[in-house]
Amino acid sequence: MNVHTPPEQLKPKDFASDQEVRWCPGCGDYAILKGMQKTCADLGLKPETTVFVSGIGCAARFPYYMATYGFHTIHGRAPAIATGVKLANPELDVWVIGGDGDMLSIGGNHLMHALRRNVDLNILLFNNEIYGLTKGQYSPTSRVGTRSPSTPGGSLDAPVSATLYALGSGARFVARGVDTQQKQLPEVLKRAHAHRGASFVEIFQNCIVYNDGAFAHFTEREAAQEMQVFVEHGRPLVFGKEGRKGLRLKPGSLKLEVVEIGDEGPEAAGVLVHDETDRMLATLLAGLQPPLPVAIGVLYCDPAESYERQVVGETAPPPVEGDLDALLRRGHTWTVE
Amino acid sequence: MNVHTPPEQLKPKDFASDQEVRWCPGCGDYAILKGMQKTCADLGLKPETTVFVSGIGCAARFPYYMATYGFHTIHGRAPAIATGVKLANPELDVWVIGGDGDMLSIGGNHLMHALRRNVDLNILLFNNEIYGLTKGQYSPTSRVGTRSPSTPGGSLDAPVSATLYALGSGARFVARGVDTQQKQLPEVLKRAHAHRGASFVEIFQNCIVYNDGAFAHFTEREAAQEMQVFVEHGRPLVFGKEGRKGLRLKPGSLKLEVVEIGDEGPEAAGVLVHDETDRMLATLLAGLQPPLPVAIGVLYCDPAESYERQVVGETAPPPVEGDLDALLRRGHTWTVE
Amino acid sequence: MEGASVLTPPRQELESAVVRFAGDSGDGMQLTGSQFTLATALAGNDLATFPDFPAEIRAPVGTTYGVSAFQINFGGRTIRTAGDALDVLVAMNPAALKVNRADVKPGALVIVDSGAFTAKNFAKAHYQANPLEDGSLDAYRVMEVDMSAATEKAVEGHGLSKKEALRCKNMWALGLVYWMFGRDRQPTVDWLESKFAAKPEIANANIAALNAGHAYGETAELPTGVRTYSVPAAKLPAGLYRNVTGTEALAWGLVAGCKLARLPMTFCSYPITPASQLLHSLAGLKSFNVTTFQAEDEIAAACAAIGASYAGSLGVTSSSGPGIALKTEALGLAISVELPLVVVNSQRGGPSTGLPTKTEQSDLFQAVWGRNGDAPLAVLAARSPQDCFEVAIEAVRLATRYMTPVMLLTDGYLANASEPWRIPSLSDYEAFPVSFHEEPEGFQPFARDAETLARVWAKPGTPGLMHRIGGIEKDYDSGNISYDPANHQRMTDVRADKIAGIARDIPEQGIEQGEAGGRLAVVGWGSTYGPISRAVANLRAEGADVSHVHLRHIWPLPANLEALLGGFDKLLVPEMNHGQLVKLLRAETLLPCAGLSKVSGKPFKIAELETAIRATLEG
Amino acid sequence: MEGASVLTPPRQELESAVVRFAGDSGDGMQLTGSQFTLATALAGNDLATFPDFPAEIRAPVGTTYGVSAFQINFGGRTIRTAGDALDVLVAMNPAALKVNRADVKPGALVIVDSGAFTAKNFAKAHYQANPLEDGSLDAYRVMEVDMSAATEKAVEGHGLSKKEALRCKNMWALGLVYWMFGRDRQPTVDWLESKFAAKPEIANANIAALNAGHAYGETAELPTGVRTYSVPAAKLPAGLYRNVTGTEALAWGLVAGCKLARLPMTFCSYPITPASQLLHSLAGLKSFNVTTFQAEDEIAAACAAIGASYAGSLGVTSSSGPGIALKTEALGLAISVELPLVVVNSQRGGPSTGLPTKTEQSDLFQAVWGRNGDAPLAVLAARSPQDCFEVAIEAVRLATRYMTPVMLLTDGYLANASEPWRIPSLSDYEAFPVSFHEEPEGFQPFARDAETLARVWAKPGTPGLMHRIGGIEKDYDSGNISYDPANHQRMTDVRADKIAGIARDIPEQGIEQGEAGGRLAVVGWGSTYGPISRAVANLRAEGADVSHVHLRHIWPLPANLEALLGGFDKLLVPEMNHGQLVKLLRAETLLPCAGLSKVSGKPFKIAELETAIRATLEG
Ligand SMILES: Cc1ncc(C[n+]2csc(CCOP(=O)(O)OP(=O)(O)O)c2C)c(N)n1
Ligand SMILES: Cc1ncc(C[n+]2csc(CCOP(=O)(O)OP(=O)(O)O)c2C)c(N)n1
Ligand code: SF4
Ligand code: SF4
Ligand SMILES: [Mg+2]
Ligand SMILES: [Mg+2]
Repeated sequence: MNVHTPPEQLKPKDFASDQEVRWCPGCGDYAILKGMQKTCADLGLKPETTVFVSGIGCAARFPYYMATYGFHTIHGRAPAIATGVKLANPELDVWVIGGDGDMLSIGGNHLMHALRRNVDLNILLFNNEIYGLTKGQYSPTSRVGTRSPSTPGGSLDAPVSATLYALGSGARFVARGVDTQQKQLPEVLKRAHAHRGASFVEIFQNCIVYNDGAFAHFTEREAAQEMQVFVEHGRPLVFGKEGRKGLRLKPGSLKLEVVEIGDEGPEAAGVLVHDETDRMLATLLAGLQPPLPVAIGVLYCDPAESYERQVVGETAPPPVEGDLDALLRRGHTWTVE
Repeated sequence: MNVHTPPEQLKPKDFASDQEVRWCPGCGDYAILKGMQKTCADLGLKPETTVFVSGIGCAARFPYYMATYGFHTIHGRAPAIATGVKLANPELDVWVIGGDGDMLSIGGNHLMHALRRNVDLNILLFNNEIYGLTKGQYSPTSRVGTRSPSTPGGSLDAPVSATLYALGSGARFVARGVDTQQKQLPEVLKRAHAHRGASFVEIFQNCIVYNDGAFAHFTEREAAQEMQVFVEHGRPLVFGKEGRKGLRLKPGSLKLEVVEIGDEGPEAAGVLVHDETDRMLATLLAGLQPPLPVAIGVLYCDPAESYERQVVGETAPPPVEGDLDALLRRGHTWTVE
Repeated sequence: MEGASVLTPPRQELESAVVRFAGDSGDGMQLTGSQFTLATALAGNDLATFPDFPAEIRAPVGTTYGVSAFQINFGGRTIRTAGDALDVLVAMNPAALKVNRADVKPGALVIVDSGAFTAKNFAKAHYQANPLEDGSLDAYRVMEVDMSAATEKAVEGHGLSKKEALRCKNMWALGLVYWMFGRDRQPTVDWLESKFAAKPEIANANIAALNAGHAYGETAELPTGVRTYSVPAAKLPAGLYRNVTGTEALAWGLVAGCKLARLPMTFCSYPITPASQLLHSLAGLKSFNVTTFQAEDEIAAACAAIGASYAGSLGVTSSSGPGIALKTEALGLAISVELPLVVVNSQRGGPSTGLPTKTEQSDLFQAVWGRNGDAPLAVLAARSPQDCFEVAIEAVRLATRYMTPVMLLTDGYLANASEPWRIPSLSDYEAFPVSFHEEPEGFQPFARDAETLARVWAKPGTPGLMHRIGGIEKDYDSGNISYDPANHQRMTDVRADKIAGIARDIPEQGIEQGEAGGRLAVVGWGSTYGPISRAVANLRAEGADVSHVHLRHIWPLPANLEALLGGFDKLLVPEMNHGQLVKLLRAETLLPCAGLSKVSGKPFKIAELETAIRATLEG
Repeated sequence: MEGASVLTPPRQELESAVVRFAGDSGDGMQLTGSQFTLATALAGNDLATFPDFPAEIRAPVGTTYGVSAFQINFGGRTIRTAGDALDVLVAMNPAALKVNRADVKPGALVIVDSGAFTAKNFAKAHYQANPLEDGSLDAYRVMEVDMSAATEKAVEGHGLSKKEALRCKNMWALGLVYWMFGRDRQPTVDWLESKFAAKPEIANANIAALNAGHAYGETAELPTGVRTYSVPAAKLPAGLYRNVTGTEALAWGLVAGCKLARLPMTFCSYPITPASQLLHSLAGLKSFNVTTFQAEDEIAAACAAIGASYAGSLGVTSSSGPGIALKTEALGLAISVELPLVVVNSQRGGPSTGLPTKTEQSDLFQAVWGRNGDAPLAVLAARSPQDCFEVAIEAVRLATRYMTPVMLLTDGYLANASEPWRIPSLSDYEAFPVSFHEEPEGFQPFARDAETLARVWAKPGTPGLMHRIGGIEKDYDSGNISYDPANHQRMTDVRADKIAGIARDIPEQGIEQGEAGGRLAVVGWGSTYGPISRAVANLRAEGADVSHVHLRHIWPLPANLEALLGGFDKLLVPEMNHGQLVKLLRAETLLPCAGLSKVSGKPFKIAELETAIRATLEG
């Protein structure tokens, strides 16, 4: 029941709730909200069967702004609550929203388990590499050396990669998007929605107040072309001006390297063709770091049956319900006259 | 301070505490305990600077049986507690012990953070693919279809791989051992100990009561040769009778396959040489599943500075300690006469 | 013991008797106990049983910490507890004797398998000398039989290995005890035949051992003082009966509650002793509209249950103390968003990991007051195995009617103990079907029922009711985020008033025994029901002016409780904790309740209560 | 307002005054407030301040939920609170006026930047009409100045953009208020010069604005009713003073406590409002033997702190309600293994996420009773910003002396509020150095001090003391696992006795004001100290028979408390919760304490307390 044909075609604005949006002016969350509302409209989702579940954080305010059902829960626990929602009603379209702190600091475990169980949730992690709501402490995705109120001397611990973590957890759909890419982002969200089972999407989101420009080196207009590779299944991993660069396996190793594409085209240059069902390739792509380009798009998609469908079954509860009176009388009983 | 020269050489039995060991007769934990005591003796560890920290479960009873310092804490939290121990005293040799439930079910998040932070802990996960102490429920590493008291119809959710999870979390040392391999296991433990930073070791442990024979297909004497590949840095990935089988990259792919080694030797057959600093190779090895052999040994080791050393510094606290009275008088003050 | 033998005297009639089977974990004591229970129930006795497992999964054979025991108290009168002290102890090895001896009544019977009283076993049990010979059992009547040898002989010819043969020892012992109490062997024979249907040689060997034990009693010349007994049938209300443990009754009660509410159940839990059994029981009831989910931890379990309630199912979560502690933050969310939720706490010894396999009542404070913020919820406690059924239904009723989490307290004793239960019919209970809100016109997610103050339940999937909820303070009607000071006061008040109002919807507090006023009321809650009830009955029989009041509703308290308790000169509150209900009662009523605390992981003995009550009456 | 101008009258002397600066989050109100505070302190007044931030990080400009305010109460007498009602409100835009108007005393002064009173801003603040013109301010004296324009003019020539120029508006306003209260501008000039040392044009522009605002007051013809005031210096004890917030005092107090205990501190926390500031403060104090650790969550933070204490450091963890809830299970472990630990709870509005930026006292139940099992620990509460220093030292003392977790309760109000503090010297405090156990001879990890009942502290690394501890019940001496019933009782008793015994080691409960008996005692705890103290003083000045008792030690209670409170006819317990201390006191003393509850996220007003006290006295 992931695709509905609503009686009348709703527009993006029909998915905006009546609540005043309260993020900082210029926050990347606005763009994601816009992208989401467009996605909902494009997919023709029904507001009444769509649910947004979130934890706590700036990102987690998201549900208030969608004219669907919404549950703003507690810090880190959204994947667990959403799992319960799906167990009770697999027909609902459930989106889970959280920040890097929410999903990878306090909530990393629930994220892992939702992914490995393959609960049919669309999990969107807004990664701004900082704790926004609590005023700018470093997060588990902050780069080493991040100066923040809790790390005045710069942070020391190595960050975790959201996508490598998801892959290591056994996710079957792992993708990436950028807040401001209003063409690509909805496409990625639609793929996440189409995937039955847990879909994990990391969205690079700019926190203009506490971590402005964290992703500028690959999201800024000038940098994007050279520093981003948008991956598409069955298409060569090319990027750069006029697509003249590509990624290939460094000969004799398990590493990716950039190769210039000559006139004979990508294949001749040994450029890899993206195979989104290849977990190792996805792992390589997820691990790309500057000076290599950052991989955006659907890194991995290899469906398996979703958890709640196996638990509950494809159909509604069994038509003939168990007879409790009979159950109580099963086994040894005796009569007192 | 990881290597000590104790006044007199202690023997394995000197590392046995006076407590009666209370695992089920035949439990794989006995063998691990033996391997650990041998490791301690071989390394010449000092009992007084060695600490075992564990969560809850059968495995987590481990500290009681070691004549060192020991802290049997609460379910899932041992990596967090051990982190505190190291922050307070980086000189201690800290071993963290837990089962698959302890470390991957309730405790998955703390495990991830200890690994990514690279706290200098030796983390040993006794994986018996079941909850032993609570009498046999399936665990997050149990295979699909596991019948257990909580899953009478067989479990539905895909298990997580401990080693892939550790790699996805950013671990810098990932290894595997088998409870009964009393030659190899101590070697692996010694490597874990030598590695500064978080070392993660998954030990396949037979629960004779609730999951007997879970690993028999590759640990039983007859199967071991064909179904295990013991990896060593710089050596070809060979296994099987007389080492006549090897692992190579399936041409044109990112998958491993088995190749027969002819008389020209492994190299000629394209067998890969193990490079423990190669995270992708480790990921491939960690993901090997029957009919491919299971990889045992140090899959990955690529040191980086450990967390607590960065926090506390290589030396003891600063000799000249901050003057509190001066601190209180810093900034705007005024005198009332 | 001197071996002077006499003729077996005629059966002595007993009002009630307490028997404990104790042996190694591998000796099959639990099975033996259940079979004896069944035979006893069929003989028409009232009864109560309590198994006592070792903490270790499978401790080495012969050790004291590997001893497993099963106790049964049965009689011709109403049975309230598994019994203070033993009339008969069956000890299958020295360790079993060592661990259990202290509970035997002076002069009572101790039956030992002398074949297991070997030097090796003495060492394992840390006995310096043979306890059968060192005079340490002089206070008891001891019957030594080499059951091992007798069993081996009895099963000869059934083609069993020595190890298999010895496994029939428990049936030999059972046969002997059956003879002693005049029990019918047939149900056990039937059970053995069906259990070992695939291995008839095992079935037959066990039956042979059972018969041999019985025959031994009948034919052997027994030592002085070993008698046979008859325990008359109890006068139980007519009806169809079964034996039930607290866990079973709880599982079925939750199913019944959901049926009465017309809701599916989503049961989310994480294993923990002694709560896991409930998960196991419900995992087999999928066809009863029950979904069970083993979560990654207790927090996830509570959260998934909340998510399920949000989506229109009844979310139920279950754990024991440490796991309930972890759910605290999530419970606050359920309170704040006002969703129904049932939280079962099978209490065990604390603090921290404490004594996982032992019983305690020390989570009352946590249940009533253990949350951040002003966070009221309803708290119920079950008093006996069968009462778990009733209380579970009540928990579902309150949770759905008041849109609130309900904490249901049970404990390790109740979870494992069993008693005969007159099987009810679902039609005996009034249904309380939930009606989800569906009307978009004027919809406000926090609109409240004027009487119950419960908010509407509008589940996702309902057209036109799309709304947002969360744990931040909400506007009184719309549920939108509100930081308004007056609104916060109003919401805090209404949350408290809603729960307080439950007092109007529950029965007045009754009196279990005695008058509604007088010199002393003993006020209990939970599984202390049995021993308090018996102790009060005994003392009243002696003419003491003492009444028994037992609470099911811990929060809110019944409306008439203060007035009721006010009618007594003294109030004594026995609890298996360091004094929790007693503080709550003092705070709520300002009555001078005195506590009686026992924190040993064991239920109160009747005698302990009698002593305390006497002291209070005299004091 | 009519604009009739008069000559500026002579300064009017005030005993105390309450001023609030309110504007948009970007308007720099917090800086303005701190500068005014500094100048006021230097002028010798006693004072108390309270900032009020918006919940949103950076709400859209001009909205009501983006308003940021800073309030100061200062005077020639002892100042107890930030003040009930405002004598002067400075409102930098319509939203600030809207949000804060209700707090202005009738007849008091409202200064507005009329330049910001535009149609656009009315809309943002949801004003239908210009509030300066619709008569809604008739109850106040209103001074309209186009500060925006005046500031732009004042900074002309400093080369600032319009945006930059307008950022100086707050200094213009500050200058005006400085004039009004006769404050010295120099410290602010100094501060601006040092703050903007790198950008002298910004410093100069701000100074120019400050001076211009001041000059405006001096030279402009002011409307009727706008007066200048003088507030005499307070008679404060002689000494060196500084201003201190509760968070600063707490951080320094913890450092001081560790110095007195001769221990390094390992501070482990996870950010949460309003507790994060403590982490931030301590993160800068590495050279004071403080290690700070931002954990992955609250559970890990508590656990790491426990691990640090185990290893011989003082583990400290800190959070607010929901985070403390998550630490519950870990606290049980610390109680069970008897390790020192300080747990700071900066309480905020609950339940659940509640009102993160608002103050409340609703976690007392959680602190005292919110754990599974019988799990006692010590609970302390700070009453004022500077008291946080003392209480932190006491927490470290009790934690180390009794080998126990200590819960230190503060709240959102205390965390952010500030007051002048006579700076103590570390040498004013008696040291309580910890001595780790080092003697292997006869070592038992749970051997106890006969007086305190604290166990020995033997840290890993010590030769010969290797031992194992854990959360399972332990043998009374060896600490080895023990399932023995009598031992569990003994351990439960000793854990309770140890904490109860702290009552012998703390000062007797004193009386803040009034007699040790009489008609009414108002019993408070925590940050209600200020308003209760003032209200009681006011009523006593009128001759009312009322005393004020304020608790620092919430658990155990001071030994003499029951007797002390028993000397009053009536007891009134005001709390910023739904009634928590009041229940605890009733349970412990059986005295008929009555509660006075306020749960609006705001501190009590003095007037509210006066009314309640009067009603109680009359009732
Ligand atoms: C149990 C609990 N712990 C801590 C907090 C405080 N808190 C709120 S949001 C947050 C982190 C926010 O960071 P992130 O998830 O990255 O979201 P962002 O604000 O950056 O979008 C924290 C620590 C809380 N609300 N609850
Ligand atoms: C908070 C909490 N939840 C649950 C439990 C119950 N419990 C104890 S051990 C365990 C799991 C044991 O499995 P594992 O970690 O794999 O260890 P094993 O016994 O198999 O060695 C559980 C669920 C507990 N003690 N504490
Ligand atoms: S703090 Fe950062 S993430 Fe939060 S709303 Fe503001 S800009 Fe966005
Ligand atoms: S239950 Fe399994 S893991 Fe636990 S002690 Fe027994 S054999 Fe070992
Ligand atoms: Mg973030
Ligand atoms: Mg396990």
